Amino acid sequence: MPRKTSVDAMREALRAELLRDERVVVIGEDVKVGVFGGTRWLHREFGDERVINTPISELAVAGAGVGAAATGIRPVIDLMFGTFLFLAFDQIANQAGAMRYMFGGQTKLPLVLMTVSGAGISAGHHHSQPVHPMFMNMPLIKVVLPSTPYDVKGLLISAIRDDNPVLFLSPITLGSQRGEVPDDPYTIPLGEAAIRREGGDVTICTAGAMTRRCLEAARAMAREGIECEVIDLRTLKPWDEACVLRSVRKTGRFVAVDESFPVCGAASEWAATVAEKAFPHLRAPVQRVSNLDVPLPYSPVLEKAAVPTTERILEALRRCMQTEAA
Amino acid sequence: MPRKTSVDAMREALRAELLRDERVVVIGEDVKVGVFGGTRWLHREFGDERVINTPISELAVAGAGVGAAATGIRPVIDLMFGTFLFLAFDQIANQAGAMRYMFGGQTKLPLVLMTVSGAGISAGHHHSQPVHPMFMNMPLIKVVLPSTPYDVKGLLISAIRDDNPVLFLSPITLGSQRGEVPDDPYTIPLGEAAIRREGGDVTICTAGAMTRRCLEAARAMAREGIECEVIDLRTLKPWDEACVLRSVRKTGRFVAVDESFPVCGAASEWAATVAEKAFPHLRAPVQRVSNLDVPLPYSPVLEKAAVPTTERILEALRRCMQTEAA
Amino acid sequence: MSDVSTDVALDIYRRVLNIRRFEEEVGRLFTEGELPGVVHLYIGEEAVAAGVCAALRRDDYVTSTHRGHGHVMAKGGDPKRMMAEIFGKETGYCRGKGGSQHIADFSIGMLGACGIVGGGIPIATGAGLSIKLRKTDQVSVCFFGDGAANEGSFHESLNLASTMGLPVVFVCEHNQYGEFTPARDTMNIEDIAVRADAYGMPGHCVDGCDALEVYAVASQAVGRARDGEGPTLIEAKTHRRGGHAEGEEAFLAGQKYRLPEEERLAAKRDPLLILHERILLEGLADAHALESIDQDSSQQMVEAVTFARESPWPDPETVLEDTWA
Amino acid sequence: MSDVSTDVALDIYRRVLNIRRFEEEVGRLFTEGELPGVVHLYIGEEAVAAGVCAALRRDDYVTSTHRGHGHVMAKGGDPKRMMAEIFGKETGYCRGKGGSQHIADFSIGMLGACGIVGGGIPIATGAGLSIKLRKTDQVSVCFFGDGAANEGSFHESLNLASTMGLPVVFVCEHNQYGEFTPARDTMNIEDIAVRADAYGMPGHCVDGCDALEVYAVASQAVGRARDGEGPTLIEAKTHRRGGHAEGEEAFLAGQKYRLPEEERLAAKRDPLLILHERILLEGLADAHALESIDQDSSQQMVEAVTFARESPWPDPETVLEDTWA
Ligand SMILES: Cc1ncc(C[n+]2csc(CCOP(=O)(O)OP(=O)(O)O)c2C)c(N)n1
Ligand SMILES: Cc1ncc(C[n+]2csc(CCOP(=O)(O)OP(=O)(O)O)c2C)c(N)n1
Ligand SMILES: [Mg+2]
Ligand SMILES: [Mg+2]
Repeated sequence: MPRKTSVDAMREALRAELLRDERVVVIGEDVKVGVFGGTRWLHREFGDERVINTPISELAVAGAGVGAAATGIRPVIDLMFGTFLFLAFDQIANQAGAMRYMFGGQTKLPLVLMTVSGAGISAGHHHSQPVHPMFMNMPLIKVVLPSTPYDVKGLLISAIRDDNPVLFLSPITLGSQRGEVPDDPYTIPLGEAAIRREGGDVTICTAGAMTRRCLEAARAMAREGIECEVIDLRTLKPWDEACVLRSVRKTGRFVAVDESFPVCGAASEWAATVAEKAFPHLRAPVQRVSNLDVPLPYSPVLEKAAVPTTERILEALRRCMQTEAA
Repeated sequence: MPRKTSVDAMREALRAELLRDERVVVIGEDVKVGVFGGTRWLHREFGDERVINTPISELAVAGAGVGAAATGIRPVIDLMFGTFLFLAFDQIANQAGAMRYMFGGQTKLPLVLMTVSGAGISAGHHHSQPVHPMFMNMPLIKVVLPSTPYDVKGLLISAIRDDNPVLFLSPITLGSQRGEVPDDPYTIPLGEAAIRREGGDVTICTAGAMTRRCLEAARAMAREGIECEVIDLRTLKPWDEACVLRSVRKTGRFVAVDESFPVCGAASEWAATVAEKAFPHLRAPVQRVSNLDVPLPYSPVLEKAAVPTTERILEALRRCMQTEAA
Repeated sequence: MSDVSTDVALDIYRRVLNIRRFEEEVGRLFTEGELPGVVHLYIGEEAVAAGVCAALRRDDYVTSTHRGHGHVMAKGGDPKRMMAEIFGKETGYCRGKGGSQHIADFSIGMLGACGIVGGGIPIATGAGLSIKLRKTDQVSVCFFGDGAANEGSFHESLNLASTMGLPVVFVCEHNQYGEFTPARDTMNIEDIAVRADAYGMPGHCVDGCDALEVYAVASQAVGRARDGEGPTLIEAKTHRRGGHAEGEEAFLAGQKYRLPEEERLAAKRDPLLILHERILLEGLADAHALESIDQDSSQQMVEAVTFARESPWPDPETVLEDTWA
Repeated sequence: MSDVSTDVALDIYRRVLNIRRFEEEVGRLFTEGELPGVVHLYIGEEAVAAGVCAALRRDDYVTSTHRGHGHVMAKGGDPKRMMAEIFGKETGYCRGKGGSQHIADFSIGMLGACGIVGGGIPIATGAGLSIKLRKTDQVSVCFFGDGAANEGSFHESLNLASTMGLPVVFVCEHNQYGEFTPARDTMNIEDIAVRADAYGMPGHCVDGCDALEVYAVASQAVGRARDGEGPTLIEAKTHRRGGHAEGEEAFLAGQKYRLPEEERLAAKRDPLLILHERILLEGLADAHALESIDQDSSQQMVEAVTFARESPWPDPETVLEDTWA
């Protein structure tokens, strides 16, 4: 299979859907140039009416997406960085997520909001915050966070074909990573996890950029004779609870690793669910590894320390292996 | 002690701090009339420069609060309903919470943002959403959710005297409830829970309007011979983990009850923490009771079903009592 | 003299009356404690919704506000289903999930009332974008208040609509107040229409108490939009006859926030009286015709109340319906 | 002829040069791969920050943007600490926590650069409110771009400042672009200054490449603010000499987004050349004086680089410092 970057995968997904369905349009600040590349030069093929540059007006752009989605268009909106979603927060939480329900099912809302997500390029707090837990907390919005170029393509196509609002987050460090990506369009169902490594001793649940780091940690543990099962959720909401619980029933141990702030973060959600629903199988306390509870610092030394490191993941795994239930 | 409403308690707290510190100002839409009463008529005593009506411009008002707080003022900003914070989200997450850290400690940010919170008056989704988990997820913002008039006064005074951004949420159904409130100013430390009922069989962790409902459930359980310990956190961030863990070590059972959306909600945070840090003491799976994962419906029958009911709390308690660890 | 036909005049009159009679019922029911939640009445502003919507087709879109009953009614909504929604009943427009501040009727292009001030403005803009992309000749109309004109969403949306040349008509209902605060305290300008200049779009002030005036200005703006000439901002000066929300006396505790002369002026500028008078004066119809419209309308509203009252509550289980599409 | 004194002219010249020489170093260091993150240079726009800040006192406030080095420099910031911050070093203004887009120096009233477009506008407004409440005669200045003028924060803040009569000067640096999109595609107006009318405040266009012109207009607006006469909007027409961000060629892949004639015009309207010429022409100083300022400035910047380069990285443990106050 051809090896492509994640950005290529995204562009292929967008191109495929722009070709397939004339209701699909790509909207955002500088989508023609495509700062992260996913939308780059698509307007040359599809024209200015299908690939639309906007003013810097996140609230109106997201809200226009809501209005367009409610009236027959399938907008894919690129808002660049995760934190810029904060400017559009009202239209996402109060309108996009709520509209169908609030109006008693009168409409569908096929809307995709895309941004990059997370830290890793010394961009400073305003360009590095993880935002997914806040959106996972909103009713009726799907949240996707892929970890490979292959998944970017398959999940983005699914997101565009979905009739619900979907937040599609790409790890900022994923862009230039290469992987196998078929030329033809394909879909990956939203809500289906991928087991990236099988193992019987401890379950690691993660997603996005942390997947790679967890696999590193798993390899290190394997050298000590401990086999980790690494689950990459891919979709954060709805999430593949069944896959995770199945694994924990097998391993009896659970570590949640997520690049988001710790309080009410994704790792807390996963850990709480396991503790609630797989308790009889747990042989050790669940463990969480998240960002430190501070804004994202700029300096590479500090930035590295603020997000989950392989060392912190290893420590959690070791804590988990040491403890036996009382 | 005089019995006062929660709204009276809030007004007393504001009045006390306006008197005590001339840097304190109250700002917001219609704070003079005071839609919920907490700020009502304070401008008659303190004038238009200390109690300031604003245009309907949440982002600029919150941001002006940030700018004023960074330059010697201690603004208390009333944004009315929790969801209106979504319009100010950027200034809260990107600026208020981050400024001190991002600038290497160069400034303090003594800013209070107040709104009502939660459902219960058939106000529909835009006026009923619980918002605290999203703010708990933000680094370096304190979040307060009182459950009694006494606590409203003591916690609000503490919030105003605190040098950090504090989100002060009042349960919408608390306003007209009466309780004992001393006339003189007093403080309740932010981050200190209150044990509302002692019991040795199961720990219930909750806050805000749910406290009352948990006490109801606890009374019902007592009739069946089961003693619940009901912990009212009062401050959601930083929260009194020690108090909760102490209780769970005693009871071995844990139920988290919170009026917020379930995924990445407060109940998940509490349950995950207990499962992580008190695991050896747990004799049954942790249980969570949260809102259903849907927007807040308007019709009283539906609204009632969307938030934690006493029945759902009782079911969780019973599940918790039945199961023995495997 | 206006140049509308009798048909149009009576059509507008019917819309004004439908709103008035509907809102009177709602006000009464609220006072009598029969409604959950809170309601914001449109009485005094009927000429705006009626005049604008009379210039629209059924397949045109409108977005609305917290004060939305009038827009639904004027766009041709069903008083029964709206009343049932306000009661919180299963037969309501939104199956009881929306309530007064969240009524929508997609079948007539009514994309929703909105509890968030300014929240509907981007949505109307998006409907305009959708029209442009789908290449139809529909028009999208956005109703919002003077208070909403200070929200960021106003600014961003009008600029977006203007640069994209979208078929949107922005209708600012300038009733002088946002809740209890007069507009003079929240903006340093007299006419909100001047803000159109900031976006390079035409802006018009119109007497929002005169439905025929509103209709004339709206028809022009709607025509422009339909012809692909882009958006217009219309500012309709009007008056809220009642309070911001029903029941506000409870916490106002006798305190007045409006000057008596303002209230007198509002009473004099009643859009129903003005229209009634103009129709007679211009000989567009006689008193009898108007009276029979009133009887019709009143009758409909009584039926709507009965329908709502007798409708069943939603089954609590439906709380989990209408989720994922 | 301008009516500034030699002292003022040289002061402004020094500010312009400090920015230019600082940014040249930053550009070079970035290209050589010595800097983490991304940098947005202020070259070509120096006249705006220099002209405005020369009209300010040390205790006046400014807020800034993602393109903030020039504002720090012009307000009298320390090139050493700014350079160290851009390097991500412990000795930087923010102990390495902020970086290029988050530099602040509260000791000179510099309340922060900002990675969020438009994010500084409400903050400057709040500083203005603070001044009014504390009853000092300080002034708050807000720098932002043409792109930022389409954000809701712009609208809400200018309206707020105007209705409250706050001592704020809003300075829009109209460099014709937001990233790679020309302003003509994102607004339907020529002059952003007209937006002042929407808020009932004075608005002025000024040649943002001529530091003395900027100084004149800014002095007037600052004077108004200081005298309690409220806010002003100044639009300074200027040009970005380089790209939006350093290193953008990598993804532009040879694609030009600016017209060649625009680039030629920008080169001709170099604020350093213009100021140099005017000072000589008006006899405010001789070439020798200007040259010695340049030597001084260049020397300082070289020292700043050395300082930054030799400074220690932050101890990773400091990641948990500067949290709760
Ligand atoms: C974002 C937001 N802020 C504040 C409110 C509270 N609120 C409800 S109606 C209203 C006044 C709106 O004034 P205007 O836009 O003039 O509409 P009117 O009520 O006069 O029709 C306010 C402040 C709200 N619902 N939403
Ligand atoms: C809220 C937000 N949206 C988008 C961006 C991405 N972005 C960074 S700079 C920029 C262009 C800003 O243009 P302008 O305000 O004119 O400033 P200039 O770069 O021209 O100085 C954009 C869109 C951002 N940083 N913040
Ligand atoms: Mg109004
Ligand atoms: Mg620009």
